[in-house]
Amino acid sequence: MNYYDILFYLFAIITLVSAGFVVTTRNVIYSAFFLLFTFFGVAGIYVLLAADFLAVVQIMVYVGGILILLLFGVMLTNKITNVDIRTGTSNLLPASIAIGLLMGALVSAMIYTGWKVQPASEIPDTSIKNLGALLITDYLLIFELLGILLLIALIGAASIARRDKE
Amino acid sequence: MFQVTLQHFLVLSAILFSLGVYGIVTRKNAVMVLMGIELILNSANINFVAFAKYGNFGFSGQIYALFVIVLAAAEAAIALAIVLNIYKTFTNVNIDEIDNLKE
Amino acid sequence: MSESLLVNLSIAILFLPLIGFAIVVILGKRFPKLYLLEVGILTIAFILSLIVMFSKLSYFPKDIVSEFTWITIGNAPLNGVINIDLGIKIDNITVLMLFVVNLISMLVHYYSIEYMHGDKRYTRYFSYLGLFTFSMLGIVLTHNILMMYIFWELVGVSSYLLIGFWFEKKSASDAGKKAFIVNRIGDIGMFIGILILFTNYHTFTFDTIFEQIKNGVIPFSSNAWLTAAGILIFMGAVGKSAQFPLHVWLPDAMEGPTPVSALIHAATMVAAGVYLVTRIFVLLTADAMLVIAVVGAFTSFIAATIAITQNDIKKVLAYSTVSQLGYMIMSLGVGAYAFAFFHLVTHAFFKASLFLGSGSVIHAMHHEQDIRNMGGLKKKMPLTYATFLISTLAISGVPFTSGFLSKDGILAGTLAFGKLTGHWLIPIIAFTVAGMTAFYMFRLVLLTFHGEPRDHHKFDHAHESPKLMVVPLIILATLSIFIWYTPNPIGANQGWFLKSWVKTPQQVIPNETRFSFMVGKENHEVNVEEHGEIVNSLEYTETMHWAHYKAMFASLALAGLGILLAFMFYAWKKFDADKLAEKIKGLYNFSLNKWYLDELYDATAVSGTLNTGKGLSLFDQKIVDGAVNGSAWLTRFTSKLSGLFDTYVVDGLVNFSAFFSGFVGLNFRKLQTGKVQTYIVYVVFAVIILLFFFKPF
Amino acid sequence: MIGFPILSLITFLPIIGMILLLFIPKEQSKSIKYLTLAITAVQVVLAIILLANYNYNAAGVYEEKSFQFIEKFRWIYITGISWLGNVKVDYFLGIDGLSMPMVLLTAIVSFIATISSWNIEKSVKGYFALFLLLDTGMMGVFVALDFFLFYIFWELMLLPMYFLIGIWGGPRKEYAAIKFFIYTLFGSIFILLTMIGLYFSTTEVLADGTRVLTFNLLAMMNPANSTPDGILSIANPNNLRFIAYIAMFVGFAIKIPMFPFHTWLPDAHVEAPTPISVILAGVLLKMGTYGILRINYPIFPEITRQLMWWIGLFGMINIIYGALVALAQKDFKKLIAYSSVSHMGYVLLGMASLTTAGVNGAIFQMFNHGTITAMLFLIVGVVYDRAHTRGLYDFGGLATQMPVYTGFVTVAFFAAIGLPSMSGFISEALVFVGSFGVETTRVLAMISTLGILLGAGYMLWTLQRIFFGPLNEKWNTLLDVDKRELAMFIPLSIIIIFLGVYPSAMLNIMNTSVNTLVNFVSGNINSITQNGF
Amino acid sequence: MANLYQSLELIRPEIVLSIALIVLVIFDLIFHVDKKIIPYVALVGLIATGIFTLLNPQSGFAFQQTNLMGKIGIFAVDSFGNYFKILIIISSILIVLYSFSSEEINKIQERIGEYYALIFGMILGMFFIVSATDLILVYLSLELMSLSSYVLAGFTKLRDRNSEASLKYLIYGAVSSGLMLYGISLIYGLTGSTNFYIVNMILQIPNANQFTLAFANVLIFAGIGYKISSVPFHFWTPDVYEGAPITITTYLSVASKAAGFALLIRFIKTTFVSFSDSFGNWQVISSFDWKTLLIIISILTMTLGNFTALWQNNLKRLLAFSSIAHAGYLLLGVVVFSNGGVLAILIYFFVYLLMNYGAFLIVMLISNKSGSENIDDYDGLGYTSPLLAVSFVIFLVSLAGLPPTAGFIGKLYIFIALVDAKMITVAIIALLNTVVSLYYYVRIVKHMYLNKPTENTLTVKPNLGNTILTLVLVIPVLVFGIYFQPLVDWAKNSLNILGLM
Repeated sequence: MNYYDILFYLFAIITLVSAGFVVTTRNVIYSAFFLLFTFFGVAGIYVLLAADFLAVVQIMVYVGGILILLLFGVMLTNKITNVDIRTGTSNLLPASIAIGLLMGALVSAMIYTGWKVQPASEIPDTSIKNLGALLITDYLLIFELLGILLLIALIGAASIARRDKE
Repeated sequence: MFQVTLQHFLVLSAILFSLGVYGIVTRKNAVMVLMGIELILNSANINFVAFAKYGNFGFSGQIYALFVIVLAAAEAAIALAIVLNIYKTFTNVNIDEIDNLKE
Repeated sequence: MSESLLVNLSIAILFLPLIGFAIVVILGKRFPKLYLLEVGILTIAFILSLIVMFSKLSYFPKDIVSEFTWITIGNAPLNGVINIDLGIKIDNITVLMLFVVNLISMLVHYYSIEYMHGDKRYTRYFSYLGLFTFSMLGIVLTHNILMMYIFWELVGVSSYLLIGFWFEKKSASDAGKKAFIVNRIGDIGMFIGILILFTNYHTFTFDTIFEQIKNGVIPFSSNAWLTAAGILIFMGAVGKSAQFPLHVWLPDAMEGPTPVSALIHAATMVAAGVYLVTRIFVLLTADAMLVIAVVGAFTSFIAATIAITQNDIKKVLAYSTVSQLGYMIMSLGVGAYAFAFFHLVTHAFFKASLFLGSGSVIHAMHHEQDIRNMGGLKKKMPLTYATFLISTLAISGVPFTSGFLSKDGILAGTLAFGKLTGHWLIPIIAFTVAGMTAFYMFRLVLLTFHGEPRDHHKFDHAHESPKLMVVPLIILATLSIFIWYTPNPIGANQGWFLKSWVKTPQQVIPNETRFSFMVGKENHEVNVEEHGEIVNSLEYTETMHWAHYKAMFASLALAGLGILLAFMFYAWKKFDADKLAEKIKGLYNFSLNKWYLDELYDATAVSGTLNTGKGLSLFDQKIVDGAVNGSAWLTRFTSKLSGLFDTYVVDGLVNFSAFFSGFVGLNFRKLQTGKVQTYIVYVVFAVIILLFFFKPF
Repeated sequence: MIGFPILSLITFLPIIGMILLLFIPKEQSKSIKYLTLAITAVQVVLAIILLANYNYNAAGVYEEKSFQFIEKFRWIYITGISWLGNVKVDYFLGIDGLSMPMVLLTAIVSFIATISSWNIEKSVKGYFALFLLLDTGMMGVFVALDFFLFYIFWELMLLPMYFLIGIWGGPRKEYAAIKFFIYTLFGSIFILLTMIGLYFSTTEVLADGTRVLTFNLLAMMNPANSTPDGILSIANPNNLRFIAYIAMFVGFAIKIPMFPFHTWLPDAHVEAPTPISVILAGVLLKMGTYGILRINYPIFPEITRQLMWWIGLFGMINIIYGALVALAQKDFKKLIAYSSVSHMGYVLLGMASLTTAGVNGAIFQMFNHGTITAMLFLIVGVVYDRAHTRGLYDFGGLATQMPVYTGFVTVAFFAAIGLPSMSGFISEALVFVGSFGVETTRVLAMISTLGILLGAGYMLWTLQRIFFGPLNEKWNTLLDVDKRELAMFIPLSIIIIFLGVYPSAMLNIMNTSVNTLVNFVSGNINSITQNGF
Repeated sequence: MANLYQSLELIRPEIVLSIALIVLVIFDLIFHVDKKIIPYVALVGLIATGIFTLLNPQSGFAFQQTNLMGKIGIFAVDSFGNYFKILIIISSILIVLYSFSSEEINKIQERIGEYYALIFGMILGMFFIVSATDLILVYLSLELMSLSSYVLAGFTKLRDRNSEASLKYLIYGAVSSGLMLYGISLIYGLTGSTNFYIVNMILQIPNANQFTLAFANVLIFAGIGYKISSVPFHFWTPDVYEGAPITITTYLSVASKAAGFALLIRFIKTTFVSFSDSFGNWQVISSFDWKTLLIIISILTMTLGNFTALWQNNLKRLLAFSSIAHAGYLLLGVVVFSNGGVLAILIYFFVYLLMNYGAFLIVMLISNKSGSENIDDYDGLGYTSPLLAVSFVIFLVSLAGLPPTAGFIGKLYIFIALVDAKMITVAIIALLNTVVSLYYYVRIVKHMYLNKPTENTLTVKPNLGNTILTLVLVIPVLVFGIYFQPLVDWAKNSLNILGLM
């Protein structure tokens, strides 16, 4: 156990515990806040995996964007006066069985598979430059495609959420 | 065993993935279902990055994760719009009550 | 007169009635007088048949055959070329039959002009008679067994039409149907017999078949098949000639107009069976002949016992017909071929006379048929009475009548047969029946014509029939006198009928399958030659001589006894018939109810078939239509338990599978809950199942 | 021969008529009817022209050169796909002794059915359009010599039939129509599968020397064309050929209909309008047996020989079973329907014997049953039109009220029970002669003779129940047959009696082909010397 | 990036599409009062794209990357892809035409620009799906298409069911693509790449990680299976089809399914096939039993689709199940693993496009009038609206696969491929399914013709445009049923899938 390991476990526990609360707590607001911790935890994991830029993006996009969006969602779909925003559950038993099986299968697959592990040739200081280069070379097409995708998302979201002229 | 290896990351992502699916399946509130989806995407991202690092696949894994994050944002936007639309229509967002279309 | 002219004349005789039928049936509605055309045609046909008969008997000792190919098919190796020929064969018995059929048919036509007067389907009636005459002549003239079968069926149809002529009466249409169907039972046998012959000989022509048998070609190389062929073809005769067990249709057939009964159900059609057996006589084996003899004897006995108690004038005559037909068949079975044919001819005349006479009575009595309501009619209808009496004497076998001659020959034949083979039961039955015949025929005469009238109302209105009805009676009664057949009133053997016209043909079957007294050509020393043809063994001829007088006296004695008893019962009232009937009530009812045979058939064959049909129909609806596999059976079983058969097993496989599909669909449909989260649970399960199903280890 | 493509004309004339008909406004129902009548009449004329130019000595069956009035064009020809070889579908029509009687029958029955359709009042235009479409399908089946073409025509009939029963039928028409549809489709999927299997087993050598896979029926009959690795090739040691035979047989048997696949028939018949029952019984049922003779027999001769007894057995069951069930019916039309089951049994029995007499008899019986049953259904139609009931016990004494009608009924009934001098007798007799003639089916033939008896039983009983006895007062207003009905009955009666008296008129047409077929299937023609391409 | 110019040449249709999309958005802003011009702009864009697609080369790689295998592109242009792109363009053009007369779409005229923009988004996504040879590109283009279609499913917002369809589609789609993404990540972990060709190369070396590979495959198939709506990933289909506007339903049932199948075939062919012999039979890498999986899935798919359809009373829903069943038949073309199967799918898809579009066109025209798709609306329709009813019958018969319609030819080729592969049992099951399917297709026919017209019976007189549109669909259905040579020839020339032959 070195610091690396300890940090990993720390982030892992933050991620999983908060994720667990996200999917179990009955209060939607709590849930959203636990999701915040999960995102942070994942960002931490990214850092451990030498993906610094990604970690930043994770926090900026997820925490700064998506989470806020979700919170807006919560607010807009519940009456503000109702402090105790609770939600019910469904499919508990079949879901538990299914997810149990799935998790078992996945975890065992993860553990027993002989993944390709190669020592890193040389870890660069930062990934930004490399990522940037890749984005405009090999992944240029995908990059452009994502542009269109965001445009579509914009149009779509605006179109569907807009209040119609009555 | 406590020595962190690739498997540790993968197990983490596997559990996160499962929790995400669990959330999607069990939560009644549509927004919470969306949270579950985000968890799934995150777990896949962890995989990409972890594989890339340990397998020495270069930066492709991180690029993929980046793409997925962008996509997640777009999807969240659309999803929230649809949920709002549902709220307008049904005045609640309990997914299991929205079952007029069946059989 | 050349052969071809003879042939052409015969063909003309054959087709004239058909043409008449066609014209009358199509135009009869518009021209009600057309029946005269039919009568005229029959007169012409009769004259032609006289010409044909005389020229054939006088100038053409050989048989005349004329044929053409009707159907040619095939050259496949299994069958070779199949030629089906049509043709006619004119020999002595053909021309005799031509004469008989045409004569009686003509007389009946004339008779019917009065008898059927005022019927609403008057012309139709005559057209049917024409059709019948055509078919009957076809049977007589044909030279092959397929044509025989064809006309056989046509005769059946015309008989069907005529029996059911008054179809408004249910009993009449029932009787027609019964006649046709019962006949068909026999026909099936005949048809299979024909098939056996055709399969082996590849032809239907009698002569060719006999030729091949003579050359040693046996069906399927087995004598048993030969016997079977004989018996099966004989089954046709069983049906048409009303032999036991298929005789039940004939009494019912009396529902038809009485002239029809005279023509079809007494004189001609019913004799067709006998004619058929004479045609195939040469291929009958000893076993087949024995069967035929037994069937004939048994039939004559049953019919006689029944006739004793019947009260309907036509029923009595009908049963006497059955009984006499049994005689003829028996006679053929015992090998007395010539006498059988002789009896066929004589019987035709006197039985036609009897029926027409009864028709005359019925006509006079305003369609009263019950003899218990008659009596004393001889004063009112002297001519009818006279002809009726002559015919009764003939059927009873009183000397100087034709019936005596032919019947005596048959009795002698049975006696000889008994002596030669040891089958004594047959002569015993034959003689018993002779006595019974005399008894019941005189019972009929006495009750009808003698004594006091029992129904005065009807009696008062009775009168002698018009001339057109009486003249045929007289002609027929006249023909019941011996002189037309032989100069010798007590023995026909030397008469022209038997001596020069009708000869027993030589059998063609292998020796080992014959009766010992009907041996083959090679045993010359024991053969008797007549007219240069070998007919019977010496032994048989001698036995016949031995039997001749014995039979004559015995039959005379029995006939006398029968007549005497009849007088004692019904004329002099020495015995009371009703008291006797009361005493032996069981036997009496047994006889009166015709041995309960109709009831037996109804209970077994008829209802059996109908119920099978119903059962199968149910089966068809419920099961076949229900399910091929066991599921429907199972469902039926279980649902029967709960008494809900119909509710559950409704319509068959198709419905079952429709139900099944629907059921499956319904359950599939239930998966579609409308809840998206449930769908996702399914998906997760599906992923897991697929994963474990396709795990590569 | 004839200078114009007569087979195409006779086949597609109804479709042309249908298109013309669509341009007639639907109010002019008279012109629609007359147009249809004209089309079917022309079809009859064309059939007669065919007959007049027919060569009685040309065999057909398996060799192309002895087929007559051949029309052969390339229809689909696809090359260059290595995995399937080269594909070829021909537009290939031709007739021989097996199909000529059927073509005649189709033309005649269609014509009669058109007359019988005269009192259709509801959606006249649609009715006759579908009717003509159906006509094309039927004719096409009998003239097609390419399996693909055959199959298209085969299926083409389904939909018009569905509508004709479903729209113009009786009270349970929907059920009957869908049952007919599903049942026959179920049968034809087996035919389709076998067709594809045969397609992969047959190659044809073209003029330029290339071998192509083909749907040509005649090519399929020649063992030399069999591809060694084809799924149904003769060289194939597995029993797939056997299974394919059974499958295709079942497909055809449903159409016949053979026990136990017959249950669609009573429903379809009872619900169908009279002209459609006439078509159904008169022509459609023949397609099953025709298909077996045309396709099953020559393509799988060795299996046919193996299964003779079984085919005969089912023939026997059909005869007896159909007759017994008919006995129990209370509905006139249903009775006739079951009598069809019984009569088609003779066809099966005759075919099973594999003798010239038997097969001739079978084909002749197909023709005769077509005319006789057509007449029977017309008879039912006439009485149903007037009385609006078909219950056998509802009538009685109609003979007094409708004497002419009763006359025709008698003719038809006696023809149906195989009375000599009517055509049915000859064919039944030939069937029995053939089937009794061979060891295999002898016992079956003997048992089947019971059918003759039972046939007489139910027919005469029916005659009695409906026509004899005292007249039921309820029916004393019924009219006798009118001129139009006479126009249907008289030609049929004439055909029935003419062929009963002079059967050679029909037998000569088929004889040469039947001989060849029997020899071919029996294996007496071992090598086909020329492959005819 | 020396090959950038060359790559751009290869993606000309996609570029045109993107430009058209942007033009649409701009026009939408410019003509915000009267938007009548927008559909024509869309049409022009589609036609231009179609032309460029026709001009596409028959093979080529765009955006090649330097990899351990040398230069491998993530975007393949080949005749197979072009075939599907043409199909997509045709169906898109038809959808634009349908939208002219759809009452639902006419009610949202003010948002028509967005509507077409989203459709263009879908088209673009599908174009990329068809050509993509890299899993991450597959995933993202799938998402592009999905996001557009989520919105489109609920686009009209006229009724509750629109929103509901949209939500269900969204959640179901998001989960499915999430599963797929996770599967992709596993493939990435196993092979170090997401490129089909590289994955293929690595998979050819036997390795011990078959369980994980199977896991990844199943998860990826969940994503594809959801697009082609194969059992057990079909559950969204009926609900969304019923809820979505009918134009979108039609579009989803054909175009997005086409894209899904193109992806499935390309994915399997290039990733899991080691070589293909001279007869075009594929040798599948033994590491995963795709064959059994797909056989079972296809049988389940067609059976469930057909049997459930028996009970439907809503025409859109019925056609949804029918389209599920058709997915089952189409999968049969995949399971034979040969070029023959692909040929059958290509033929079938074109036929399917015609007949399914035809059927939906009629349903749309009827529902324009009645406002619902209930089967009872069709009672007696055959007497009041003969042209529509007759055309509908022809489409339904074709869907059932009876001659002489094109549907028969499609099925025939599927069965030919099956028999050629000696998969008789499967063929019989499929044929029996055909019989079952007939039942519910005929049920509609029954309602139109066998049920009497009542006072409620609609009289629908299609305008000239719709009449032409109907005929344009009916005539090929009949013509290809009788003369299918051109169709087969075209499909035959489109068999080329870029791969490691």
